[in-house]
Amino acid sequence: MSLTVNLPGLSLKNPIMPASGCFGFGKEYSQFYDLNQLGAIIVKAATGEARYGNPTPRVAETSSGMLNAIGLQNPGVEKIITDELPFLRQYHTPIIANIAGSTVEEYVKVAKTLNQSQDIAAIELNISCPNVKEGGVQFGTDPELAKQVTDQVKEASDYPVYVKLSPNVTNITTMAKAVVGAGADGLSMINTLTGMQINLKKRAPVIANKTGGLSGPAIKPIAIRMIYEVRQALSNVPIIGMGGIMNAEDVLEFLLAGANAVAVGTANFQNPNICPEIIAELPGILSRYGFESVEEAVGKGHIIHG
Amino acid sequence: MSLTVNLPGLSLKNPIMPASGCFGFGKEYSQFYDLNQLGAIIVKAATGEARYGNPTPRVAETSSGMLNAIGLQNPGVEKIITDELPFLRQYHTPIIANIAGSTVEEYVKVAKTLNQSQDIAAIELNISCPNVKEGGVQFGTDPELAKQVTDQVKEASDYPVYVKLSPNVTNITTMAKAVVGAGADGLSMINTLTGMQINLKKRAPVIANKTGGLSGPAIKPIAIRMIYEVRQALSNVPIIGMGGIMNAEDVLEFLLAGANAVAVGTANFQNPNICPEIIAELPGILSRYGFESVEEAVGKGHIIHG
Amino acid sequence: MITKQSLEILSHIQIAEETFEVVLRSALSKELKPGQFVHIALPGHMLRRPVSIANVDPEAETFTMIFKIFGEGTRHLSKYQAGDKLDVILPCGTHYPIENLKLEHALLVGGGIGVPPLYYLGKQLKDKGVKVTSVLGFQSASQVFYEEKFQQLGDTFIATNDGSYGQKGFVTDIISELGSPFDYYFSCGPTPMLKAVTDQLADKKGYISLEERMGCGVGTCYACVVPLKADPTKNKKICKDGPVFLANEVSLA
Amino acid sequence: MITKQSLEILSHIQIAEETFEVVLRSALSKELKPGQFVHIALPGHMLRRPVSIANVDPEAETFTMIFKIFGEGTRHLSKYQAGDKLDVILPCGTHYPIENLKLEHALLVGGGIGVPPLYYLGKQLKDKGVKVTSVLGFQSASQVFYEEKFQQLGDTFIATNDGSYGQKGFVTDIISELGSPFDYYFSCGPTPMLKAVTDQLADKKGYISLEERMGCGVGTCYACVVPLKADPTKNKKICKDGPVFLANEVSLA
Ligand SMILES: Cc1cc2nc3c(=O)[nH]c(=O)nc-3n(C[C@H](O)[C@H](O)[C@H](O)COP(=O)(O)OP(=O)(O)OC[C@H]3O[C@@H](n4cnc5c(N)ncnc54)[C@H](O)[C@@H]3O)c2cc1C
Ligand SMILES: Cc1cc2nc3c(=O)[nH]c(=O)nc-3n(C[C@H](O)[C@H](O)[C@H](O)COP(=O)(O)OP(=O)(O)OC[C@H]3O[C@@H](n4cnc5c(N)ncnc54)[C@H](O)[C@@H]3O)c2cc1C
Ligand SMILES: Cc1cc2nc3c(=O)[nH]c(=O)nc-3n(C[C@H](O)[C@H](O)[C@H](O)COP(=O)(O)O)c2cc1C
Ligand SMILES: Cc1cc2nc3c(=O)[nH]c(=O)nc-3n(C[C@H](O)[C@H](O)[C@H](O)COP(=O)(O)O)c2cc1C
Ligand code: FES
Ligand code: FES
Repeated sequence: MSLTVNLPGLSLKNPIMPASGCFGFGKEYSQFYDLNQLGAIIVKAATGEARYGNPTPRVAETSSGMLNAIGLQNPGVEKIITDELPFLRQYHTPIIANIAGSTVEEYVKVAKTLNQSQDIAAIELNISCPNVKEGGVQFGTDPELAKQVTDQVKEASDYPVYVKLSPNVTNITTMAKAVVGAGADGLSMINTLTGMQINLKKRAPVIANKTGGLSGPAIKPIAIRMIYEVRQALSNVPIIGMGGIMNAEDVLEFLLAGANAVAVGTANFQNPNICPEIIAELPGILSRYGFESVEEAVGKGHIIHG
Repeated sequence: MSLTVNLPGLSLKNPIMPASGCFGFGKEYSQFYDLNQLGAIIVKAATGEARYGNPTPRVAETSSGMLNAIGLQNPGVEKIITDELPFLRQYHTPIIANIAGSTVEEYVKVAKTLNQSQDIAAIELNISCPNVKEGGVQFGTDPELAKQVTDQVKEASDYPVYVKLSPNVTNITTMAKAVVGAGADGLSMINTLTGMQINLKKRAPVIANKTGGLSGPAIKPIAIRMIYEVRQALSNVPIIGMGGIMNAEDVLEFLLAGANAVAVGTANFQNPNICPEIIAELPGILSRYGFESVEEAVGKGHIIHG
Repeated sequence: MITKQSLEILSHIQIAEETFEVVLRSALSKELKPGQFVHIALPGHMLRRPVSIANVDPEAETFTMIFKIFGEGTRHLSKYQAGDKLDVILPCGTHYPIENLKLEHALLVGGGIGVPPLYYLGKQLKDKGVKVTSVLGFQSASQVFYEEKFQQLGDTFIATNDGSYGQKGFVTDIISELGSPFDYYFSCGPTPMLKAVTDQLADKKGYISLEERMGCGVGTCYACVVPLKADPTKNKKICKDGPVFLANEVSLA
Repeated sequence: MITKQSLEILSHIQIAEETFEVVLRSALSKELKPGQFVHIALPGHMLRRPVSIANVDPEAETFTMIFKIFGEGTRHLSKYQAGDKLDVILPCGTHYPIENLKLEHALLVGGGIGVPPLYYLGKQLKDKGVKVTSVLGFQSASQVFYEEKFQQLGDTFIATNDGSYGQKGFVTDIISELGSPFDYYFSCGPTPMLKAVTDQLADKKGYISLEERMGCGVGTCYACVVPLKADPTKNKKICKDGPVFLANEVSLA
């Protein structure tokens, strides 16, 4: 049983990695287990300067999911390089840096700054951020903006770039094609769906930011559908799949839909040991369903006509 | 405690109605309780001619939700008028006819045919259908198409028209404004989100149609967010809210977000008595949270600045 | 009268590999007919699970169902114990219309979890004085259940796929050997088996009982349809127009 | 060492209106410090619930927590019984750093479900020979708990909002009357109370313990922040840098 996966810049011992924003910079969960077990680690978003983030409450619980509006709190890309990433050097696990920004220039700056670091293996380009110059339109919902930021970041970066798609769009394959056309080395999907919860006592949204991103098993069918659609449209693009993964069966479902590797987000909060537990379960699940390797399962949920 | 709600064409004794497609034409659930208890009844979609619908399996279970791809099975609008609606005459409960089609012409035909019936009080225009003429683009995801079909159906119909919005769009307020601009008397939101589940043993989508519509509590945060956004943009448009309602607290959450009345869909399958149970609970919940009527609660979850 | 009830579990025992027999108390029991099913809610699951009625004790006002662990829902159901309550919609669907049939000898053909409804049917047939022959198929010896109970109704033949019990092979193998001294057959089991049986017995009158993924279980959602043989552009709802159909009424995929 | 454990509930009793005391066994108990909390998973709930450590019995290797029914999660938790297992992350967060403090007389100020962590703190202070005075606020008589236990630590004053028990009014009313013979205060309770107390005791040294909606509970998700008073463009994580903070370190909304 082989769990290894090879993707641009990423030579993974297994397809399981914690998702950005759900694992900090690794220190806390390293108290629970040896991070060497992980396929890779996607760290929290980096922006050009330090960001405070949104007011609290920042999270809410929903049926089979949660809402979050952390608001990209981070110490800024420089501090991440100097204060956070070095801790992860002790592990033989590739690190993927998640980058965010309010303007194309900010994205480019973050990408360029990250070239100075030897501690990362790839970049995950988070385009679910509002573009302040374009009046708050999200980079991730406009194919033109998405193309532009991908193109510029590709130019700025020495690392492979995985573009993280927003599911809050009418047509996910249009977005996927736009960023792949602009040079993305791979895709990461999906980010959270915009949602809201209202506190009945307070008569106001629970989350101070009003809306938040919905994650967790509630959104898994949407993630599977979008990955399936993109895999149909782009048969070769590397895809890191995510959205509601809770166990090894879920991982296999993502592989069958067309993901090459997966990220686990919200589940870490419920069970800090979830990633190593899934990694341990995975070989048994793969062989129960007749697969001899992870790579064999990728895209096998697509009906071959004829 | 007043539960009454007055909307175009609809004088409701309470704001609770079963959602289209989740209540057939009323006969089956009339075995469980007296349908006079309901605020209104939205019956299953009608198309121009009888439709077989999709192959089976047509449903799947997900975390806090379900997927369905029934495919608009119905006996056609004529038969609905002659064979289905007369049964509901015995109740003093307004009937809302849900209409669907593959072309603008089909929608118009259905709307015109329904003018012959005295058994309905309003039309719910389901625009989450692919337009065969426009190469399968959904009416509900293109503001221009949505406008066009709304405009034509308004012209054809003697009944108030509630346009049922699809949540599978980048910008829900654009869609809402388009159809209200075209004369919609109200909105109904949200329809299901497109999702997929893959059967690990069969290595293929569970649903024969591959994708299905995700409904149930999983999507409630998305419904609440969309209703809130549309209510912010259009302060007076009547909104029938739906998406994951399971109890009277959920109803209040929809009212606070800006819905004037609500529909209950998937929950009927879990509990056939859910609608009367919610209606019985509602006065207690409203007064627990300090409201003296349903109408007082509408839109009260919006923070009033200053 | 179809209704939703909270029913007490009187007994819940394992009777074969991953196979459980559950006895529930309901005043409606005496109205339940063979072939009908109940629709069971499970906490944490959005949809109910349909399970056939396997037996009824009208005096005790109890009925029995038998289920096999298939996925998450049935696994959950396997953890229930006597004394627990179960939220059930009953009775659902049509029944084997034996009250209207003239028959002397009935063949029951069941496969796996299609066996249970045939037991209650067989009991009623025997009570009416009908001779009953049963052919039951299972995957392997560990899965066989209710053999003695069927033997009390009449001749009973068991086939297992792997030959670990009874005859190796399929129910159709046994049926070939039996010849056809019966006037009606009644069959329930996986669709491939039903297809094989209805093909084999095409010249016989028979009733079959179908399965499909369900939503409502009462006829409102159109989830559970099966095309008509006479006109495949039309379909029937398995939950309401079925699960029992005339053998040649519907088209098996 | 923070870890996730499945802990047995040794006792689970109601001690006031909608208020429960739960004793759990864990070998880690002896390492738990006053002010720390545990993060509890509940089946069917996506997020864990943080609950403070209210007492520890190091020899028995048990600890106590006290919670009030607030919403769905705590209602669920109220249904647990002795013998059940609970999935818990522990120990979480910082503690009242009394090992480093020179003090003779401590004032404990607790409100509602902020009272529990102060009990374990008070016990440790008393063991160190510190004089302990407690001022505890509750909504009404039916909600009061642990009064006698606090009395065993030192003078204890109770305020209730509706005057149904102790003094009518707020903890701050009692504090005004007490004067300020103490060197440190330690406070835990709803934010408006903490704000009032820290304002009232602005010239005193003190520690407060905060609450916020949490995701991870261990410092990875940035859900639970509170702005620094010195620089409100920076913040601290309540789950990791707190829940205990120096009274003037953070900005209370
Ligand atoms: C009329 C009828 C009578 C039945 N009688 C029995 C019986 O007496 N004993 C028994 O063991 N089983 C019976 N079944 C099958 C039983 O309903 C399924 O095994 C069960 O629903 C599987 O649920 P799960 O959660 O374990 O599986 P999962 O695969 O986790 O279920 C996922 C979803 O698929 C549905 N599903 C999966 N398989 C089936 C199936 N074969 N038929 C219908 N829905 C399915 C589930 O209900 C659920 O909605 C009957 C089915 C029908 C339609
Ligand atoms: C460090 C810390 C220690 C605590 N100690 C105790 C204690 O000893 N005893 C006690 O009764 N309560 C304590 N609380 C509060 C307790 O966590 C909440 O009452 C509980 O989370 C409410 O959950 P629920 O499901 O009942 O409410 P719901 O409103 O249904 O919960 C919805 C979500 O909001 C969160 N939430 C709601 N209120 C709070 C709150 N006040 N603080 C944090 N999260 C909240 C929940 O955790 C959940 O994620 C503590 C909170 C914190 C942060
Ligand atoms: C608390 C929280 C913070 C997140 N922060 C980020 C982030 O900084 N950058 C990013 O690209 N995605 C972020 N995400 C999205 C996740 O990486 C992931 O795409 C999403 O949560 C879906 O996966 P899940 O259902 O497994 O959580 C965050 C998610 C959560 C729940
Ligand atoms: C089985 C099923 C069939 C449906 N059929 C229709 C339909 O015919 N027309 C329509 O407008 N909406 C249809 N819907 C959507 C519902 O009316 C409703 O908008 C949606 O399910 C969200 O509400 P819920 O979460 O309460 O189910 C259907 C939903 C389900 C689950
Ligand atoms: S399950 Fe709903 S119609 Fe049969
Ligand atoms: S709860 Fe995640 S950082 Fe505090």
